[in-house]
Amino acid sequence: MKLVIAYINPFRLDEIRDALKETGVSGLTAINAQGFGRQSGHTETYRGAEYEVDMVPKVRIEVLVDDVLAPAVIDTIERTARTGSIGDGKIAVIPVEDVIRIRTGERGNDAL
Amino acid sequence: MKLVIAYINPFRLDEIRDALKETGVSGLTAINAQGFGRQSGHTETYRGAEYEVDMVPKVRIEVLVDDVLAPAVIDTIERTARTGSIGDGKIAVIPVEDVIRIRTGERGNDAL
Amino acid sequence: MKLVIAYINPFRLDEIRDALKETGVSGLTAINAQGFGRQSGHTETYRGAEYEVDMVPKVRIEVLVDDVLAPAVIDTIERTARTGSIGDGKIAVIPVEDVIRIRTGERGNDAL
Amino acid sequence: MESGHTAWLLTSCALVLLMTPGLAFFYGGMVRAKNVLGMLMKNYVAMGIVTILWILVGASLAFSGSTTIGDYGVIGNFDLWGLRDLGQSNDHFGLPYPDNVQMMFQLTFAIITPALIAGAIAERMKFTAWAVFIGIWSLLVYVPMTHWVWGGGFIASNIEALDFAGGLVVHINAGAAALALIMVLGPRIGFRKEAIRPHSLPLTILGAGILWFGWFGFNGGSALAANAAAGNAFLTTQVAAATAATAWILAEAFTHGKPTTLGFVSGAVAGLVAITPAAGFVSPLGAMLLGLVAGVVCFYALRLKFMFNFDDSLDVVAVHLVGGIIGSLLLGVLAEEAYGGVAGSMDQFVSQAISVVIALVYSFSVTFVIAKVLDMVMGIRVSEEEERGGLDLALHEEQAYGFVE
Amino acid sequence: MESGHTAWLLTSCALVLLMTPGLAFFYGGMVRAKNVLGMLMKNYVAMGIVTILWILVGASLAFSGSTTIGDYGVIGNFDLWGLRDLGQSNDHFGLPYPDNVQMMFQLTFAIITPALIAGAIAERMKFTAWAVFIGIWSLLVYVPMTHWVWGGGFIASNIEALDFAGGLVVHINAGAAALALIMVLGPRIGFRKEAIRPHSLPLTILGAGILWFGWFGFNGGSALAANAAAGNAFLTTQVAAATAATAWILAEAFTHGKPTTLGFVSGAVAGLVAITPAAGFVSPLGAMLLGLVAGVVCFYALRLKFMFNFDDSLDVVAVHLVGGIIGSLLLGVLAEEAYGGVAGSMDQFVSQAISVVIALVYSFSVTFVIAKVLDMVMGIRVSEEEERGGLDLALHEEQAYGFVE
Amino acid sequence: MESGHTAWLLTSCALVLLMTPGLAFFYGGMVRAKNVLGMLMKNYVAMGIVTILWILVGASLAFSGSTTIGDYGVIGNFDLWGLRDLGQSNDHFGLPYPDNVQMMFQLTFAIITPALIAGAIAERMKFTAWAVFIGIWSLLVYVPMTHWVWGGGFIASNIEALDFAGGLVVHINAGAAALALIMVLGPRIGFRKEAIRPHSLPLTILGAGILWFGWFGFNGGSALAANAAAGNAFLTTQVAAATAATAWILAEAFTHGKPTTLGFVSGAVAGLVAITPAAGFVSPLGAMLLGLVAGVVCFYALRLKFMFNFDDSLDVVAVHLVGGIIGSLLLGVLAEEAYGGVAGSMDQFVSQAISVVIALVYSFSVTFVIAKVLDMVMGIRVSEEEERGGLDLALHEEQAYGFVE
Ligand SMILES: Nc1ncnc2c1ncn2[C@@H]1O[C@H](COP(=O)(O)OP(=O)(O)O)[C@@H](O)[C@H]1O
Ligand SMILES: Nc1ncnc2c1ncn2[C@@H]1O[C@H](COP(=O)(O)OP(=O)(O)O)[C@@H](O)[C@H]1O
Ligand SMILES: Nc1ncnc2c1ncn2[C@@H]1O[C@H](COP(=O)(O)OP(=O)(O)O)[C@@H](O)[C@H]1O
Repeated sequence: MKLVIAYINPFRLDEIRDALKETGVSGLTAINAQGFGRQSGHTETYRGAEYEVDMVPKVRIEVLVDDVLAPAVIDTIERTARTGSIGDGKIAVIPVEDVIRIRTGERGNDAL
Repeated sequence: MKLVIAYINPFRLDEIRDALKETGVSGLTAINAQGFGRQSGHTETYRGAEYEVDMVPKVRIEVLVDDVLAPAVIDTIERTARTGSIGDGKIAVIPVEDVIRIRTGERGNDAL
Repeated sequence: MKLVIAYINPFRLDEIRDALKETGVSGLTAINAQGFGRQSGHTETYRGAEYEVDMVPKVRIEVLVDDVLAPAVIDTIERTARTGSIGDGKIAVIPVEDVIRIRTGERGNDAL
Repeated sequence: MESGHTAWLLTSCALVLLMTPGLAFFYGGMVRAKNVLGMLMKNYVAMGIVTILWILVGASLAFSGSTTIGDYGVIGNFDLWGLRDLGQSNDHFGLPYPDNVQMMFQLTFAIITPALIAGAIAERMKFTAWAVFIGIWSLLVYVPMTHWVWGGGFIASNIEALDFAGGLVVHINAGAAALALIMVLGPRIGFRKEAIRPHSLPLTILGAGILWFGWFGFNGGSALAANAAAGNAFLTTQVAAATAATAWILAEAFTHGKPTTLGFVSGAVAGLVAITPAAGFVSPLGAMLLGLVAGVVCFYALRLKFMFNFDDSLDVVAVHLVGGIIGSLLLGVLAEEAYGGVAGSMDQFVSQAISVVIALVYSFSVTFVIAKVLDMVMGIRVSEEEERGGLDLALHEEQAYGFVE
Repeated sequence: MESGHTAWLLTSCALVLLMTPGLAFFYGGMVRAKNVLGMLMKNYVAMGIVTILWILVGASLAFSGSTTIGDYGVIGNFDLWGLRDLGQSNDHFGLPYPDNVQMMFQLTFAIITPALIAGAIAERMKFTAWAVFIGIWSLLVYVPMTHWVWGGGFIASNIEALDFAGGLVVHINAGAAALALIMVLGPRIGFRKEAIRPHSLPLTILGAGILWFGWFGFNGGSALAANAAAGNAFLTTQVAAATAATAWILAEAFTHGKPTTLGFVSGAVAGLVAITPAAGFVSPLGAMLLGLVAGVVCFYALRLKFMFNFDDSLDVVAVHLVGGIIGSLLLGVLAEEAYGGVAGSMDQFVSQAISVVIALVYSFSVTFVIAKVLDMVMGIRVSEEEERGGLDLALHEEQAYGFVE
Repeated sequence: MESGHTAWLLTSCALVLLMTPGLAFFYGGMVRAKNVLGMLMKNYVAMGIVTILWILVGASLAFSGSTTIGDYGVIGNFDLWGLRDLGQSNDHFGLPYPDNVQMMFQLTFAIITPALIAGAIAERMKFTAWAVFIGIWSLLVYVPMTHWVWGGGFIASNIEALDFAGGLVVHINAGAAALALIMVLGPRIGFRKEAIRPHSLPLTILGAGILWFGWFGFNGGSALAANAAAGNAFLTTQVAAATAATAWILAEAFTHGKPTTLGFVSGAVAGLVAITPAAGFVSPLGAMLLGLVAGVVCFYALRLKFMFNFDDSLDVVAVHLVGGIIGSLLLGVLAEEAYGGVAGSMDQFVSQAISVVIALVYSFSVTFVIAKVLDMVMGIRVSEEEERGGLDLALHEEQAYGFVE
């Protein structure tokens, strides 16, 4: 099993979630985040004091998937998150040793 | 060492944390999250426009543990998070290569 | 590649980000979190009802790096996050199987 | 009629009306984020339902004149229904401003009183049940009480108790009703077990500021003129709030070690409650004493709910019932003739005590019956799942705060 | 002059001024967090720009007397520019309070009217374009309309339409302008596709509370005296708001299953809008009927924007244009002589209908031209990237809410 | 006495009292989330402590009559302690409304003045030290200053300086005190190094709206009657705020490229400050000029703190001290006889300048001594750890915003 993490633009969340649902993903978890990267930040000005803010609002989603579905999930995120401009974000794939569904105690792929 | 991630119902947080403390866990980190899964979402209505909101507020906790304690941690979360209804959430176990305690520079199990 | 996670004191974020930038890190993602650990919590009092709150506000940062840069990243976080008092936080290193840059579809080290 | 008195009473109407939104935020900040809209709504809806009922029949029943049983004025009649025959004069009330202004002024009191009760039933009562409840309660409890005290009824005429701006009618009334209602409703899941913390104290503190502001209309307007009596009501109101707020945080500091912002504003409200029946009858120094007592006693009264295990969620009993009793009783002693024409005396104190008991018993018992009947008929409490998930989604299909972006 | 009338009008000035911040929060809570400052600013800036223009020339053009074309009063002159020659008396207006108070009172109306339009163009209009727009709009649309209705112009004198506190001048005017402006501006990215949810309903509900409060100055002050007419305006205002709010949530409950807090406050505003032209002319029971109609009709009017695909983001058309029309028309029927001296009649209804059409057509067409020209000259819409990232950062280099700590 | 004047002054009392909560939110939004309650509390507590002291002795010392040294009125006496002998008449002040209303009105000024200082010491001062500080400061700095300017003392009688609503007494006084206090307190950890950003600009903008609203009581009420002078004060107040706000964002746009919402409301407050001493003496056009100067100069004055390295956290010096000086001086030139009976002249300008120097020097030096002594006796600053963790938890054991649910 894999944990697929993606840092995405907040306004793509709905579309990505819908696409993932179609891909066969059973769930995901999303978190508000602040990203720093190539995408240039912005200036904020408060009473004449200018601050360079390098952090951009992002959403971090994470999806637990079995090994078979993983490539499709990555592919789906890639396609639906892409706008073509800097800041589209990244996907990381992390090995997962076990997954447990709390409600039933099922383990491994059954828990997904 | 393992990183145990769990997506739980917000109202179970206090109890789970207390139970984990008793299990011998030295710490954990919690984050507000929005989960999508089998648990049905809800409808929101704003001035006659109805939105199906699939995301449910969840808390995501993560616990770094040594290999020995890991099963007990999983077990504790499973027991205390379970209410028996859909949406109780999931636990994922991820391999950790190293842990460092920032304050002392200790590494590995000593850092926990 | 590695995913380096660090739980840090919120007020160190700016400095750590700047230091990581100098170390050659291409990006990072930060999230507001609540940490429980050795650092004692605090008492909150609302209309005479006292609550022991064990959770302390933390920031959780995560950095995707290639294997070569990883030790430098860990070292940089360790140095800049350290104040010497309890609660400085922890760093965890997690194996990453793949990274994809959404914008270009690049994979692996190229995606960083 | 004089335009100056009219101007001041119009202003007071607006000020008191604003107190209900103020109260909504005072309460709304103290609940969890999943229940804040539910709480705001339980307050705001009083501005809807009570207004309609008041215009249709409430005002008439309270103020059309007194139907007596024996020598005791009990209730008005329907002569003024719909305010059809109110006219543009001051013939009905004989006050130095038009009758319709007085009806409006009284309406704002009729609105906020049931809204006060909402603090007790936070985070678990159904909205529909609440809406029905306040409608019935307005007519069966609020309107008679107002009649007895301000509409020519027996508390004013026979018992000769004083109530400047609503110690009996508003605060004891709402506080006793709150107690009855929570006995039927039961405590929240997690009461006394979990930490149920305010989700936004700034909202609460804002609400308190608005309440404090509006209270000048509440007490100052109750002088029913723009004159020195109103000026004195301003001073006593301000002094009582200030002293009670300060006393409360001192009591906190002695007990827990720290003065809290929630404590400060809670103390202020306790002081405002306690001075309400007395504002026109006591001196500024008398108000200081009253505020001091209210601040300290209400602070300790918070513990009652934990001792007796009733989940008076936002402390309506400790603040409004206890504060209202303090003000109504002490007024019997602290009144000075130079201010409101009445001197404190044993007699006055006894009158006050009797009126307190009547208000408390009437409100408590009738409310209890209403609540029981409603609970049987339609159920007054949300399901456990709805309570866990929050009232905002369950009852209103809304979320207070957006997630992303 | 009488100090009581002066006192009440001064108070009304302050109350109406406060409505613009109230409106800012009513609107601000409904947009996404990335656009809240942009929305607040579009309201607040009206307090800056309109004030300056009003003092310099607007007040004079509206109220210096009527330049006629044929028998029709069309516009004032520059005699009162800078309010230089206003003096300290009431010679100019002949009202029972000083002329400068009347100019201030009218200024507060001049401010909030363009601010109302801001709800329609939420989350996508340039700030600079908006600032220029409201300046021009004030002088070319608001000032003439005011002159026609309240400054001796032809709508009052020739058509003899009634407008107690701004059904034509404020609400239909702003609502029609909103419609024209969004036709030029186009819908937000994601309109009808994405869920664009309010980021903070408590802010919206707070804003509504402030609006409700301030509206007593708006309608009550429009009696131009502290008297029974003002008292009646208070009652009708309160009743209409209460009834419309209640009617709206009932309509919601029938349609969607749940009453919402946003619905309650939206209904209240709809009721307040509808009673505005009528407040001094109808009875409390008349106001109840008016509120009922406004609550239900405005609720269903929300659908128009989805049917006709114009992104009236915060429903300025459904609430202000539709509500204003309802009030202006029904007033022709519901007016009772005992209240404002005019009885409802077919004649009056026709006058009302004509005035509604004139206000609507004038405001819509002139606004459309202004918007088109501005769009050609400077562009009125932000870039797609700015819209995605939010107006707060793009236009103001600010973020509403801080990230860490 | 006239009920109309009384009505207006009662209203003004309520309006000015509301300014302190308004100020609390104006400031509270600008600090980090971990310190917002600490900031709100530092403002609200002034409503507690200052009220008590004012009633007991402050009002008497300021207004009981003038104890002279040579020809110079220096301070009152204790004759009016506890307001025991104030009565219900207007004998003491001879104003067209009761004396107790005037005492209440003055109290609201006494409250907000120390509260203004709180902006300078944000995020690092102990609550206990602050509470003691404002008590002492009220009696040793505020009360004498009031006496000199409004209580028959030497600034009014001998220097013949004008101060309509508190340029000297309130703004220069608070601004100079702020400067002294931060010299003792030192800068926040991270000042000039880290980005210390506002945690909630909507709160700040809300607070500004409330301040603007309340200021009509502040300046309008200072006409001490409901008349054309009050009307003019309304107009000048509105114009100055509007012009300064607009000027500020234009200055911003020229300097940084973007107009900000914080800039708009800061400019509005600067304009309100500057017009305060002048509101009754200048014409609306004069006020426009004054607002223009205030908006631009205060904007550039923000830089002083970075140049001289004093952490005036929320710019009390740049807005209140600088704005107060601008208004007090320009008033000497811009006053027109037709408005307040005094024409601008070189003489008047010199009087104004002298009074400014006296107010500044007195407030600065006495405050500095108070702060130094307090720092030695009890320490006025929190520990580094408390500052890092936030004042809300450290001083009040509270958190402003809840975490989960
Ligand atoms: N090395 C990294 N580790 C963790 N997160 C990263 C890393 N690099 C980028 N990110 C996340 O991805 C987002 C987009 O990255 P950025 O470099 O701006 O654009 P792009 O991915 O298109 O090159 C960042 O805002 C951040 O949240
Ligand atoms: N595949 C997944 N990847 C990541 N998070 C998931 C996944 N499936 C579920 N979750 C998280 O677990 C929560 C509960 O899942 P859900 O399917 O609703 O119930 P259950 O786990 O009881 O079957 C979700 O709200 C989401 O936060
Ligand atoms: N076992 C753990 N798993 C996950 N997070 C942890 C763990 N232990 C500590 N943390 C995080 O690190 C933070 C600091 O830990 P703490 O024990 O208080 O101090 P220190 O790391 O200096 O010993 C905690 O607040 C929490 O966020």
